[in-house]
Amino acid sequence: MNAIKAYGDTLNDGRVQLSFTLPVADSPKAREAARLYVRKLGFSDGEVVYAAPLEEEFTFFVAYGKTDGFIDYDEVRGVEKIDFMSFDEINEYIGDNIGRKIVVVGACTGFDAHTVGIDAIMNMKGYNHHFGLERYPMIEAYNLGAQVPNETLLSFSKEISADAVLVSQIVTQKNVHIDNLTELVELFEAEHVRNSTVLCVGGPRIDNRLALELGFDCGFGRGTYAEHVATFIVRKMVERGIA
Amino acid sequence: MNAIKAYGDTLNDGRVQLSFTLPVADSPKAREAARLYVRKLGFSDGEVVYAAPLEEEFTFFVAYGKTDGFIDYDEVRGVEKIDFMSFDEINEYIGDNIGRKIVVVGACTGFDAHTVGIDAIMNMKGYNHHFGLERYPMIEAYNLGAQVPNETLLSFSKEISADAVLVSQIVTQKNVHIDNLTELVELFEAEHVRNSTVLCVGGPRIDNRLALELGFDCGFGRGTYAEHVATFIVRKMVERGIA
Amino acid sequence: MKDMLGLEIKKGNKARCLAEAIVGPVREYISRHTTVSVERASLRLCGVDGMDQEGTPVPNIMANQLKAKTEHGAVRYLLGACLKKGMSVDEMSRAVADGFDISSVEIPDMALLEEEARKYVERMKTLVLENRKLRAEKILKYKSNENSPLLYVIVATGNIYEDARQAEAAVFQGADIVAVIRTTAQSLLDYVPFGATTEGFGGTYATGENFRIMRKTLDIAGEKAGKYIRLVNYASGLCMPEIAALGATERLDMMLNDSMYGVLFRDINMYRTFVDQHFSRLISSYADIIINTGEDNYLTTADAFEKGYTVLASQFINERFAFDAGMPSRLQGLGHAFEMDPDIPDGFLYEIAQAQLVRELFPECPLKYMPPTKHMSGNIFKGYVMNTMFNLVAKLTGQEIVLLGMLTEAIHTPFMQDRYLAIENARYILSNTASLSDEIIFRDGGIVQKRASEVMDRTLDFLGSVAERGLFESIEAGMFADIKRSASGGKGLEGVFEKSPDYWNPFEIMLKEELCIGGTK
Amino acid sequence: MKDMLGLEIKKGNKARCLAEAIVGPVREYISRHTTVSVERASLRLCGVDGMDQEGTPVPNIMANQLKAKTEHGAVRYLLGACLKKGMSVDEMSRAVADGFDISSVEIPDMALLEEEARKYVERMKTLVLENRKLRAEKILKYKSNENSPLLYVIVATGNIYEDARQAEAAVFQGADIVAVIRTTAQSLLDYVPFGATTEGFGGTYATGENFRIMRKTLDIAGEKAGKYIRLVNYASGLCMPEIAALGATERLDMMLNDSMYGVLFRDINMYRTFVDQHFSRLISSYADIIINTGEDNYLTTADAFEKGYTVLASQFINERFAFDAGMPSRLQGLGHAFEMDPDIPDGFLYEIAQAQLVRELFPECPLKYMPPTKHMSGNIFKGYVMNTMFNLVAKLTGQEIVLLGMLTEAIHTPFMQDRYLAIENARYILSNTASLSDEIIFRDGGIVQKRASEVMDRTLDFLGSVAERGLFESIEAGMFADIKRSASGGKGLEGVFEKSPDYWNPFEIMLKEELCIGGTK
Ligand code: B12
Ligand code: B12
Ligand SMILES: Cc1ncc(COP(=O)(O)O)c(C=O)c1O
Ligand SMILES: Cc1ncc(COP(=O)(O)O)c(C=O)c1O
Repeated sequence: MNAIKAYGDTLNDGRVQLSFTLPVADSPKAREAARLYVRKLGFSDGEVVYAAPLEEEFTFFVAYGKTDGFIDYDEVRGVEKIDFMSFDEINEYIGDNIGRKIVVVGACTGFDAHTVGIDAIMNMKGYNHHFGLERYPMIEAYNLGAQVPNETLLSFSKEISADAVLVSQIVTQKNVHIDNLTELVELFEAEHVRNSTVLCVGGPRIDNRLALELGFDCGFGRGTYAEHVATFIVRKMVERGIA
Repeated sequence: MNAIKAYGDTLNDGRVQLSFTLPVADSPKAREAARLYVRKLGFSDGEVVYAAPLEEEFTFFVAYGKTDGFIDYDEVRGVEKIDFMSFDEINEYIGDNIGRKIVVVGACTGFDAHTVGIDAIMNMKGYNHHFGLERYPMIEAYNLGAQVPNETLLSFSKEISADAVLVSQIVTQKNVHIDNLTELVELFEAEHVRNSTVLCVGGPRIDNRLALELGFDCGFGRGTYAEHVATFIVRKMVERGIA
Repeated sequence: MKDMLGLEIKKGNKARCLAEAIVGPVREYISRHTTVSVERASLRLCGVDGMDQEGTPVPNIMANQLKAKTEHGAVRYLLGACLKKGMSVDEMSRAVADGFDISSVEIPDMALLEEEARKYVERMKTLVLENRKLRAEKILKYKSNENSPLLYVIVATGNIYEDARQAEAAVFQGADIVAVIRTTAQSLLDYVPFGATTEGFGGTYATGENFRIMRKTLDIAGEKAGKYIRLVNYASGLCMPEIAALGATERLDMMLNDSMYGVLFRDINMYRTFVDQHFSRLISSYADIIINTGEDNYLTTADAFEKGYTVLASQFINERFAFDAGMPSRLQGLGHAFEMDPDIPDGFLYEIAQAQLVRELFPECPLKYMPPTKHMSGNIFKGYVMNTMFNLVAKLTGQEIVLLGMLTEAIHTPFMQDRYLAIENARYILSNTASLSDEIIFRDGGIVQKRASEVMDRTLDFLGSVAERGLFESIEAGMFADIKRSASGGKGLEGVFEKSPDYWNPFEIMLKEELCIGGTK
Repeated sequence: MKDMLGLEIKKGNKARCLAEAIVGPVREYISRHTTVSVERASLRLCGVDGMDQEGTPVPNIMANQLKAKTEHGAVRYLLGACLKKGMSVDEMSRAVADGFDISSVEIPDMALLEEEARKYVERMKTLVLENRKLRAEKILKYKSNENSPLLYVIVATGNIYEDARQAEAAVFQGADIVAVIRTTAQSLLDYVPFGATTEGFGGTYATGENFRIMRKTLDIAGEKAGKYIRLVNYASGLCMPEIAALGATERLDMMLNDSMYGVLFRDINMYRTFVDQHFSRLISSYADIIINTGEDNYLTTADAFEKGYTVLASQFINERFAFDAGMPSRLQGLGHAFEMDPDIPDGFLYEIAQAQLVRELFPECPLKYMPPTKHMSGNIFKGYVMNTMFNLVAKLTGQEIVLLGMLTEAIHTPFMQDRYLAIENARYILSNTASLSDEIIFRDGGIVQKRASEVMDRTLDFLGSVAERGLFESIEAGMFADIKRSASGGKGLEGVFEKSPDYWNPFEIMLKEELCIGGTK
């Protein structure tokens, strides 16, 4: 058991900063309501330190809460630390364990036009001085760019016999990405290529947990570099015997 | 029943911004822990949008939570809206209902040296263009200043037969104000002057609820002006028949 | 305009000559072509509206009926049908929604058509002139309550009613301008949806009804606040001219509108875009609507330090296209952005250099300055500070229209409180540094001046190469934003028509007359 | 130092002449007096330490034993007792803690005393010189890793171990200087508590052991970060000289220390304060410790716009008192603050004017610039922006020591994350505007220059009136900070002693010699 709590200036003081808006006019009553709301959220103590009207019927609050809640850090699961391979190691690993160039397709799907993320992973020049997949001698990489319909991605993947398919999703408002990603997995399954393809998804609001839930093999969030996803792909291919 | 919830951009979306520090090293595991912690705090959904190491064993997080919790606004109590009298009305009210000048003593007590707040209430020039009590023709006001021991305040009050005693408390760390205020009330009670004196306390971390809890007649927070406390004092005096 | 950079005026003139050399050949192409969207816009200006049972907007049904006949001008068929059937445009709209085909009617005499057209053209003129008048009066009346620069915020909930509520709050908080961001990918729809909408992703559909709802909200909120609140939408994408038409009639005040944005960033065909942007600008010019060009977009993919000159180059091209549509400088809200990596030492000076450069080169334009977006992260606090520095540069360099950065830029479209914080931040800076720009002088030959002159020189080089190659060819070669677009590729080319010799569009004629533009008639 | 304000040097000279006229008579008083705290400090410099069973520190027990004999100098009795008893100072400290009375001993010959004193004076010199050397070497070695200006943060949990943890984190985050804020009202204690402490309100007790704990923490954290981290505490209040002594031996690097703060803001007797501040500054001068004067305090009660000149006046007085204690400008961290009401239009320009004025008048002083505090509210976001503007003025006007504002200033002493955000804010601004001050020039006769010259003129007027009236009388009349203090009122007057003709203090003698100061011996 390794119970952890928020830390303000003393171990386990449980201090958390909050800000929120309530749909009521600013007044002493509203401030008291905000204080009760903070308690309702589960804080044992809450101090409303600022209130400002955003409109006649909305008020903004800044509050500091104190909570007794804790979590057991030893019980936090699902985030094993992977030791990533380097550019050279990956190419060597492919040569040694797969024995041929692997084929990877990437796309930003649906109506999403945010290509910077997938480009960061795919393009020659890469991102933050980490080369993209196109630069890997043992990877044949195709970047389909933005707003790619799931059907197009599927048919292209089949055409070139992709080993791995990388999907980027940036726009997440009203969970539009969930619908879109779910559809993609269903399509791949319907065409019986799901198991012969390593399916990955990435984006700033994506994490591994969500990806697994949606039926992907792995999910990648902010701060991902090409070697991260490449490490995952090649290991997964070997594990699945896709080679 | 008037259930209210936090508002992000859609009524009842329950979105709240949080920031906090956990005593663990920054890592994917720490981020997952932060997400779980947000859930533990009672949010049905929580997204950790930023993490930064504060030190080898501390990590700072910014998160947005979504909560189903609500409070019933109709049930928020203890904050009746008082209609405050103006400078002229107060003086007239004293003349009409008490028939003599009333005597008010103010002080910043204990080791607290923050006089700006009590000065704002007491001094001639007042605060934000609201005159202080010294300027009221029907009020005899004494400002004892900073770091006044409770005993001194009591004996001075008795000496001049104060009708009202105003205490300011700014420093609240480790609840030092609670001890100090409790002691004051006990002293006044021990000397049997509690009932013949209107006892008020003020300060940025003070509110009416806390004041009542500690045995004061009223508490005043940020943004108080002299007329607020004066209105309260004169009405209370009449109510108690101190006149 | 204070000359802070010691820029030789002649460099600006040189850039303008190059822009003319670049735009000239395109102008020639534009004058010979029309598009489905230009025609649908013209139908709308006649009063066509509504949709059929499948939800297809009537202007689209009509355009679909015409197909190749579009080359003669759609208004000819609409008014022809009206005359033949003895119906008003309103009635005809309904008839078409119910299945009537305007292409099936024999066209009456040109004189009759012109007679009939006069009615609708006059109606449109009256409407637009009233809008102009009302706007001008209100702005004059409330001038002193406006912020300087004007504070521009966005709403983007996807639900027009929720947007309206957010907008009201924004006005209460001190905003001067409210833009309703469009839903993801509306730019690729070749129609304008009909009616009020409550679903959208990262934005709200642009529709006539949504425009009306928001216009009314802002008028009421503005009166309360003692201000005229400007409403903004997008005359951009495949329906650029139609939205311009809706904007003119529904009294929008600003429109995102760029001569090349659709080509580069939405893969819309370049011929289509050039023709569309021209007609949309004719309308906006006449309606006294400020356009906001999209140069900020270059910097969302390219590095602001490296590619500062592409912004400037695009501004000269946008200016030239705007002048071609009779648009005075005071309606040209040329865009630029504060997108320098915050880790660059002296980044603040480079931002000043670029902003001041644009300011001095386009002294009469109501420049629209965009906040940091690319380098915003989930660290809302850091982001809030970056927005502060942005506000400071905006004030210091005398920008007119400042789109406020949101501290949650990297996370979600703005919460109500995010907008409040943004406005509070900006107002503090505007007041706290009110006279700063009058107070300081940049050192001769200093970092700011040097940077400005470097960017200027690179712009001239770049415009020179484009002029040499031709604009179409330059885009094909990927000279803009590193994006290659083939002349025959992209969306919407099928909607471009060479005008037949008897092409007739009474709105185009009227607009060109009113705006004193020569050219083919 | 760039001359941005066009200030005539002679105004600064005039102010210095007035400061001399003000301080002269006080100097005379100081030279004739000592205090219990000066004597306790001297005992500590000899090595006296520890406490008795009631917790009374040994230096206090000794001073209490001496009472009126203090006028001869306490060290005389200490060393006399040591010699008589054949004990070392350490042993004597323990003996006194157990009840031995040093005043009971007959004093040996002066020659013997001087002989004995030499040992302890040499020991102290060695210790202090080693501290100076170590500090100087480390600073030199790590110079390039320091921020410019130096970033100064506070810790104030009340618990020295928690403080140490916070300090470590602050260093990791990029701080250069860590100050341990003292608990509420320690300034009014007429003793320095003993040992490590874990309770305090709004701050942590200053004790020798706490100094050692923090010094060690910062040395280790500094080595990790590749920096020499400066440690700050308060040589202020009734124990000013004693804490200065502890600072010198425990290698503190800066001390809050003001010639009038205690009088005005803590109601400490003025005679006591003037004598104490002199001795404390002798020690700090010799130990190469930078003092931080407290002019920011004027602005926590008075309005910064109205009373900007009081800051400047106090700086000239502090400077004079510092020179009197042999303190070079490079150790005079004169204080000032960014406390203008954020609602004042052009407040930023006025802040620049004041900061630049101080900068130009005291070109060699490591100025200490304090962030906004008074106008900070529970709106942490607004506060964060105000801190940004503060950081910007600090960089622009070349301040050396910048105390970072906390976004939670109006709420609580800093959380660990508050400090991180403060440092991040500052580092962004320092880098982003690195060359700004070289880049801009203030307009001649502009707002900044005018404001600076107004403040300067009012300062001269004010110093003139004080010089005329005399410093004691001026304070009695409430001329400083609107606070009236009678010369015989306030705390601690009973601890002031006129030196008897045979007064002897080997540390004072040594310090004055080393610092080349004349005066009574
Ligand atoms: C640049 C940008 C744009 C540009 C995009 C240009 C382009 N060609 O990509 C333009 C201007 C076109 C644009 C438009 C829009 N945008 Co935008 N945009 C941004 C912005 C400012 C930066 C995004 C970015 O480039 N990040 C940098 C890259 C490198 O980071 P990344 O995408 O996270 O990628 C990394 C990881 O996530 C990961 N990764 C990403 N994908 C993948 C895939 C795989 C397989 C792997 C392994 C890893 C991986 O690796 C990358 C490198 O580490 C963000 C705000 C912000 N600061 O984040 C808004 C933002 C993403 N946009 C937003 C919106 C709403 C829009 C619009 C819908 C607005 C509108 N209504 O018009 C439009 C619609 C466009 C469309 N059809 O999708 C919202 C999304 C809100 C949400 N959560 O849903 C944001 C957050 C802004 C906001 N607050 O409103 N945008
Ligand atoms: C100015 C100031 C000082 C000045 C005080 C000068 C003076 N003569 O008052 C000086 C520099 C001396 C000072 C010292 C310290 N301060 Co101080 N100080 C502040 C500061 C910056 C502003 C306070 C202020 O003047 N507010 C303006 C007045 C008008 O507002 P107000 O007090 O809230 O009063 C209003 C209402 O509350 C109400 N009110 C107040 N009292 C009363 C009484 C009655 C009867 C009524 C009806 C109404 C009423 O009416 C007033 C007008 O509307 C605050 C931070 C901040 N921005 O708030 C820190 C702050 C209050 N200080 C703090 C601390 C810790 C200290 C020190 C302990 C630090 C130290 N260890 O040395 C010392 C100790 C002093 C002591 N012995 O008490 C902390 C308190 C933390 C906490 N919650 O416990 C704060 C919050 C700063 C911080 N974040 O650390 N401080
Ligand atoms: C000119 C212009 N049009 C349109 C848009 C909006 O994008 P979309 O094409 O998704 O409507 C922008 C975005 O900033 C723009 O600058
Ligand atoms: C010179 C000086 N001494 C001391 C203090 C601290 O106050 P206290 O007297 O409570 O120790 C300050 C506060 O800023 C100060 O400037």
